[in-house]
Amino acid sequence: MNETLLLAVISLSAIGVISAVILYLVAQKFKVIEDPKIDIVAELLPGANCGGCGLAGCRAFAEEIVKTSDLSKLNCPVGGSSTMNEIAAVLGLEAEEKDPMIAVVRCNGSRLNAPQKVIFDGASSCAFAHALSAGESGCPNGCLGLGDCVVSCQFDAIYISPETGLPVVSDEKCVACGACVKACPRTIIEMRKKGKKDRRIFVSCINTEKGGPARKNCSVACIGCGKCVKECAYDAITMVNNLAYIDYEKCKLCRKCAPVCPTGAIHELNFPPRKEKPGEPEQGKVSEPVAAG
Amino acid sequence: MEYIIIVIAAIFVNNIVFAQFLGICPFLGVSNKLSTSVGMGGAVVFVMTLATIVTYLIFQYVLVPFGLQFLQTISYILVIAALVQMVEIILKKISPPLYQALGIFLPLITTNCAVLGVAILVIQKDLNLLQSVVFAFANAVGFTLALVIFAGIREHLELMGVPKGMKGIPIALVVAGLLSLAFMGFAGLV
Amino acid sequence: MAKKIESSFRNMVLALLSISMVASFALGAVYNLTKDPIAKAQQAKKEEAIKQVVPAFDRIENVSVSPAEGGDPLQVNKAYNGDSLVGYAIETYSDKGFSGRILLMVGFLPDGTIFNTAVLKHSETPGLGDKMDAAKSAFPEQFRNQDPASFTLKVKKDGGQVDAITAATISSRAFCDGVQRAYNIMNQEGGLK
Amino acid sequence: MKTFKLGGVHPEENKISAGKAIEVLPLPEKVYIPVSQSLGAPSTVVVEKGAAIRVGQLIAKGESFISSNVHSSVSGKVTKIDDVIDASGYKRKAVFIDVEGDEWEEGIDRTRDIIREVTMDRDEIIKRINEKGVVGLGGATFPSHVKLMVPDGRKAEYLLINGVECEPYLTSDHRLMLERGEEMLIGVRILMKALGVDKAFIGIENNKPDAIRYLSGLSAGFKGIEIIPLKVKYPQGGEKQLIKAVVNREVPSGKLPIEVGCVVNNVGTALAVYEAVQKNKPLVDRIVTVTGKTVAKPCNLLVRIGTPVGLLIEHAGGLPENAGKVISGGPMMGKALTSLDAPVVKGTSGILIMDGVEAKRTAQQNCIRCGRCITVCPMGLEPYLLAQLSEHQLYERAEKEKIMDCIECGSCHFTCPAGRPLLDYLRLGKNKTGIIIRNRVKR
Amino acid sequence: MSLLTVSGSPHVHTQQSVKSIMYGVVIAMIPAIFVSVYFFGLHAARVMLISVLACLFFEWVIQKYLIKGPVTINDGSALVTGILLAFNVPSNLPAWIIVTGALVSIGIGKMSFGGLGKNPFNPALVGRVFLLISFPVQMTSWPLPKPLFGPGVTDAITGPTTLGIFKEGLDAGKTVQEIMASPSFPGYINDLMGAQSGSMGEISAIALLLGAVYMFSRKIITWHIPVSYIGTAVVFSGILWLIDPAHYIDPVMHLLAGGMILGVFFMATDMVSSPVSTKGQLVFGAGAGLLTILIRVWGAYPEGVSFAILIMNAFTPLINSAFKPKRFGEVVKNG
Amino acid sequence: MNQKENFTKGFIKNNPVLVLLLGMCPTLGVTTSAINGLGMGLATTFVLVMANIVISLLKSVIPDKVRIPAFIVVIASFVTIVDLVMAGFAPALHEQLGLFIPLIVVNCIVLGRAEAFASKNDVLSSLIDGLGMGLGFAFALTLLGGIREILGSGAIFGFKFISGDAILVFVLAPGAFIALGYLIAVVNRLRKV
Ligand SMILES: Cc1cc2nc3c(=O)[nH]c(=O)nc-3n(C[C@H](O)[C@H](O)[C@H](O)COP(=O)(O)O)c2cc1C
Ligand SMILES: Cc1cc2nc3c(=O)[nH]c(=O)nc-3n(C[C@H](O)[C@H](O)[C@H](O)COP(=O)(O)O)c2cc1C
Ligand SMILES: Cc1cc2nc3c(=O)[nH]c(=O)nc-3n(C[C@H](O)[C@H](O)[C@H](O)COP(=O)(O)O)c2cc1C
Ligand SMILES: Cc1cc2nc3c(=O)[nH]c(=O)nc-3n(C[C@H](O)[C@H](O)[C@H](O)CO)c2cc1C
Ligand code: SF4
Ligand code: SF4
Ligand code: SF4
Ligand code: SF4
Ligand code: FES
Repeated sequence: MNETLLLAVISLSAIGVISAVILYLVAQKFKVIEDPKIDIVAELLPGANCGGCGLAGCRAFAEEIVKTSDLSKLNCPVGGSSTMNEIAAVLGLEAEEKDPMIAVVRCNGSRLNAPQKVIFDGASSCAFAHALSAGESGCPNGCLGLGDCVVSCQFDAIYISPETGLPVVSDEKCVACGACVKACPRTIIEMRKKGKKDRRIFVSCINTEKGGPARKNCSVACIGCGKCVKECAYDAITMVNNLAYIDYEKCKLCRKCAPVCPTGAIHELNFPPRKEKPGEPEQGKVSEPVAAG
Repeated sequence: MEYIIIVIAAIFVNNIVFAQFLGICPFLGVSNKLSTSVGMGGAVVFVMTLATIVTYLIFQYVLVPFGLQFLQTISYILVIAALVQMVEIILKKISPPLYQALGIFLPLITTNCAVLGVAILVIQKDLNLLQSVVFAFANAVGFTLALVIFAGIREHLELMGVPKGMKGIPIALVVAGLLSLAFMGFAGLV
Repeated sequence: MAKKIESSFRNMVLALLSISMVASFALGAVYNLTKDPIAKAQQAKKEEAIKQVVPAFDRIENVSVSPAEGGDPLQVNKAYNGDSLVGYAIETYSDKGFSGRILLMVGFLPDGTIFNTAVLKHSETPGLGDKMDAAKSAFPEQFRNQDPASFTLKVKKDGGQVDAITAATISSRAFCDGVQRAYNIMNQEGGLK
Repeated sequence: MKTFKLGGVHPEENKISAGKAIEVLPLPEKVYIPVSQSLGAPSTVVVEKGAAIRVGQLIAKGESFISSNVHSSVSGKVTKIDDVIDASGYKRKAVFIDVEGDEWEEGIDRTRDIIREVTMDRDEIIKRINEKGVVGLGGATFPSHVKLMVPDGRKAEYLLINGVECEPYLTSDHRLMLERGEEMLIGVRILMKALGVDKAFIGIENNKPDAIRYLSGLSAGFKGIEIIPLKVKYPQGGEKQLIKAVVNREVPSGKLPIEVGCVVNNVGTALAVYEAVQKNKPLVDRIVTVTGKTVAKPCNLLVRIGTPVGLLIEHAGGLPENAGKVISGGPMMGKALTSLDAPVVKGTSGILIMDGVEAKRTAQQNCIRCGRCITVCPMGLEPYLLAQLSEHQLYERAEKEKIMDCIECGSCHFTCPAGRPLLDYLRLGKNKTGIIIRNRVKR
Repeated sequence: MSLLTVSGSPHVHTQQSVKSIMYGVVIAMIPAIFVSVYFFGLHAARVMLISVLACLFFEWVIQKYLIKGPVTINDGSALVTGILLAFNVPSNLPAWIIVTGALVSIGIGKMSFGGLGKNPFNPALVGRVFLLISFPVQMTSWPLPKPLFGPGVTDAITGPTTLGIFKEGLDAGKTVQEIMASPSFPGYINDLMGAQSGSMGEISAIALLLGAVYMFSRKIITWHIPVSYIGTAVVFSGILWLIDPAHYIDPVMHLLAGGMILGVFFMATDMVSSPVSTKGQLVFGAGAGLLTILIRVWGAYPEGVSFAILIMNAFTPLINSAFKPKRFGEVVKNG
Repeated sequence: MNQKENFTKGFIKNNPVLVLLLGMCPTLGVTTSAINGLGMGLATTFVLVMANIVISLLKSVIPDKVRIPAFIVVIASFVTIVDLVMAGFAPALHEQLGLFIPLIVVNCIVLGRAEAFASKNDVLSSLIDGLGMGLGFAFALTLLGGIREILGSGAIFGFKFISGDAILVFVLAPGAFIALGYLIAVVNRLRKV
């Protein structure tokens, strides 16, 4: 064996062993007790310490994830989704199987249905407009159309329809994170069960005013007449504060309530077209603009 | 004077990030927030100086005498990795606040090519021990300066809202490019 | 998957030790294999440069000379064809470049005229200073067959006779500086003879 | 000439109605009196539908510490107690009264005889002010009796009377000082007594030289009251700015004027105090300026609370054809109305009508960070930054940058060359930050 | 009756708008434009025209087809950038290089960040420095000035700028006095009036000052940046000059030669890329002044204004967060 | 597992440079020309493939706790081998790439793949994964090098197609950042559609 080889082997081994031993001793001496889960998660991570996740290295990532128990905001680009799934398994964070939900916009006060009464001029923020005045249509509960919900959505799943000025939720993109629900100052958006074949039926109005004033501002408002409540065979509809509400847990999607509503406030989504009796108001037409949401 | 030149050259003229392209990953990764970037900078200053001293000694007193310069890379990376981990462990124990401020950035530094790069550069440039220390320290300061400026601009852009297509890394790289362009003004200072 | 080895202290040291040993062994082996090619490559590069800057030769004599005015010693390669000295190839440098040291090889005929020059190493800016390389511009051409005794090795701006590379006066100056240093050494060495 | 140092702007003054004497607006046929007319807790209605009612009769009682009584401003019959659409288009509870005659409650002295002697003691004064529903008429409608109860450990040194009227267009305080000056000064004397101070300053901007001259003459007969002319600069009427201008003290961030030994009251409040204390008259009417470049007959009107705004405009020559905006208050701080049915309330100082062109705000562009908003901010804030933070919902940072110090004067938006709706965002941010702070305090 | 508008307060607004500010700057540049055309003839007009048109064109294209937002080329900011870019280059620059510069200024320097108001760096300077580094030869061959109707040399002859003469002379070991005594040296008066080689817009200090006075009078710019910039530069260069007048240029020459006046009044004052608070502006100016002299005296470049401003642009966000305006009620003084 | 996917994922969907944004230093530092980019890319590919193979082989005999140091040693060995071999047999390229060869050690991609993939998969998959990732890296570097060379030197793979000067900035540091910035912006846009 030649000399260089021998020296190389000896030196490097020495460096390696000495570092290892020192490290081991130091680690023993300066031991700090931590959540053992951090170690487990850190094990699962690639250990590349690249900072790709936006945090200061893999360990920081592990600490953060153990601390917040929130997988939605953290991602390791090196490890990819497989690693993330393993972490989820370790932490027991896997979402238990739930009925898929989706955001639903409960206002149909488009320019056509709820004509403009004043002009709003200012910061384009629903929250501000809500604090300032009842809004352009005069309905104190209606959608303001300035898109706070759109801005809040991380998934581009919601946009303002140029025709109606109302938000539309995309069936495919919405992940039911609920950001828009929080963002809307008027609590117009509700998280509802996605329904079989994406079929949903709901009252597209949250105005609690009495019938008269409600109707004055918007032709498709719920006027609290109670016809739908009587019609529903499953007790799915309740009437509180002049406003009907369909409980999606009880609703059997029978579609009986929609035709009886005198204003057309009840919306059906993704149902096959009804065989309409001629002459009856075309519910489908009215609901067209928010067809996706 | 000699040391002043080393310092100015390392911080401004040949800034480690803008001119030498070392440590770009953490530069892009941990520059979202001003506070983080300061912490990272502090950690880099500490580790880079320490690592350069240790590797320098190993090179001059182990590798050179035995004619083993080809083991430079492998021994350096081992030593740096061990060193960083050691510092981290010790810091965690003896000064939790300091660990919170600097320590969490330490793992990121192991695989930061700036540290290894500087350790190799001092050998390539044939510096003596003191010069090496000054060089490493100044480079780390240069790194911190770059990081802090950059974090400032990125925080600012965050509020401004850049066009969709440029959001994130693309605009960060363009800013880095423009910064590097501006820093070329220091050319010839030394 | 095979069962993982337990992380006991002994196992850890053993594993690291054996990996280090294998690795260093492998590296040592590769180093031994590439040592010669690397040395040869460097030698070849130098010889190539010497060949470029002096007329045909068959033997080189190499001395290291410290400049009288101080500074690092320079390598002087005396090229012989048979017994006759055909030229000096002097490895010279300049620290006046735009960034870092510039290494040049300057060849003189025995009478002191420059035969040719070559750049060994530089880190000047691509597109500007790197035009001192013969491959990139005709700048070095102007030094050929000039006798520094009568040809002032300074750029014209500084009152010399050298046309500087446009927008790279600094590099041009450094080039002149390096050539001048070589010339001085040659005189010194020639004087010794 | 005195003024405050930091920031400030000088919008076109447009005091069109300055020369118009106060007229009494004829009684309306109907009034809607919102039951909650002060900053603070809502008041409880104490009349019933169908009740016959007289002017000055209590209709809603303020029951918590910060709230105030509301009295009927007309005589007649309560037709209903229902929601009325207020200035912003939202519903507010109000008492609807059909006017019949002008019957006043017993014991109210309706003559203009001036009663100079102040006989009540401190506690009686405060009690009377509370009973008669006097609130600050400078804009914030803060219950005046609360202000007079100086908290323990603090001592009032100066009473500052705000006759600045720095808002462009508005002239109601100006006319009040000219026409009711002496009564107002007696009101000041009452307030001084209630506070136990012997020095009062009346700050008046020097674009009202006649008022300064008139009151200076009158004040010779009032010990301790001094008239301070001030350089014209908006928002000198803001209490912190006024204190800075007049006594050169700076109210610390987040603190009330009493911190530096000052209490600030509007001239209108002083008059209302005079009427309540000396004449036993509740706050049932106020002076309102109706103005605007296109208004046929700009005027200053004495109006009963609850009168629909539309009637005032009618009196001033009707709503101009091209009206684009109707504002309750001045152009800098006033509130745009959504409907002319909204009633005059205690805080209504003016009705300003703008035509379509004037009403349109300048188009919004990106902020060019010119820093003009910073230069003009009287509170030394960075409005551009606060607006951005608020837009990005970074309320913690906004709090650190002192968003809660903003007095909503609007100087920043007024001056922004890029037309940024800065105050819109600031209001939003203040609102949300306030909620965060309150939740924190609770916990 | 038309619909009423509702909005938050305030309901009135100043006359000043972004547009009026930008066109104000354009007006302020007119004297310098005339001077450059006077000394460099139609070439100067050509460069300015190309630069302005290219800037406007790129702004339009990018807004319309890449960002797909509103087109705002008439707000005047691209016009200012275009003129200032032209001001910062020699009058004989080939058209394609000018267009490249405009693309860099607008495309990289401004639009990548989202357009007016969002760019951290001064767009015209980004373009200028990009060109300087990319095309050092073309960017540093300055035609000699030739009064429009007067005698003079032809356009084709180029010569160094005043600062360039100093740099070369000093590098060659001459003293300042020797350099200033040479016949080709322009002298104070020519530097003031504009009869010197250099970038088109920077040659005449007097024309630029005229514009600056106009901007002050219209309150487009404030005194903070110019005063602290010039003050620092004068003090710093003055100290050096007092120490060794043979090797350091005097402060007045530093002011008159090169792009100091142009940079100080027209480029350091760009509000988008400079600090917002007055304190911050003072720091910004001081930093730029220091860097300018530093680069001029010891750097590779004879001129340091562009780099100094760009570097300080980079520090602007930090300055903004470090130097806050004085808050009302900040100092608690109960008196 | 689908080997084709193992291969292509690194190339396009998870391109280490353009999508994962790893290994930025060599990406920016060496790409003054297409050939340099290619050289660096291939050197990295070699290390990646070899390290993946070895680690995949050793995965069961390395205790968990010393896994990272062990991987580093393996990687560093291959890096040194590349360094030595290149110095011996491609000295010109070696000089161009300079410092960045030893720095392959700290390239996040290498360690990342070793840890995330090779330490959990069989040899063949690891090999293919390393090859895919490495070639993806090489592709990105060559692309960036090509763009910079075209814009900055008016040449491609050393073949000059315009005479005179090009836009010099692109071979300098700022150009590297700017070119990569826009390249990633374009890639982002392409990935969306
Ligand atoms: C980034 C950069 C790189 C430069 N590289 C060189 C160079 O390699 N060689 C050189 O002589 N000048 C270089 N210069 C230009 C010098 O700074 C200086 O301007 C020039 O040498 C003056 O030469 P001139 O008189 O020929 O125009 C460079 C400038 C910059 C900004
Ligand atoms: C920006 C601003 C401007 C103000 N302008 C005036 C004014 O001109 N006149 C006035 O009496 N009050 C004005 N105020 C209200 C005063 O700050 C203060 O609330 C009032 O004078 C207190 O008196 P009061 O309680 O009697 O209303 C203004 C407030 C703000 C925030
Ligand atoms: C919650 C609250 C409590 C207040 N408490 C007092 C107080 O105890 N004493 C006082 O003189 N003013 C008090 N004020 C009144 C303010 O100082 C100020 O006069 C009022 O908000 C109207 O000011 P403006 O018209 O300038 O907005 C209080 C105000 C608020 C909102
Ligand atoms: C006083 C002033 C100075 C300006 N200076 C510049 C300048 O130097 N360069 C430039 O591109 N734009 C300048 N502009 C125009 C504009 O602010 C600039 O294009 C923005 O940076 C674009 O966002 C200036 C504008 C003003 C009002
Ligand atoms: S914010 Fe969340 S819940 Fe709302 S639309 Fe977007 S994805 Fe769906
Ligand atoms: S749903 Fe709510 S948040 Fe969305 S636009 Fe309408 S009002 Fe705004
Ligand atoms: S005044 Fe307007 S443009 Fe100027 S800094 Fe303030 S918000 Fe920005
Ligand atoms: S509204 Fe607020 S932020 Fe704006 S100037 Fe007035 S106090 Fe300052
Ligand atoms: S390659 Fe990641 S820091 Fe250099």
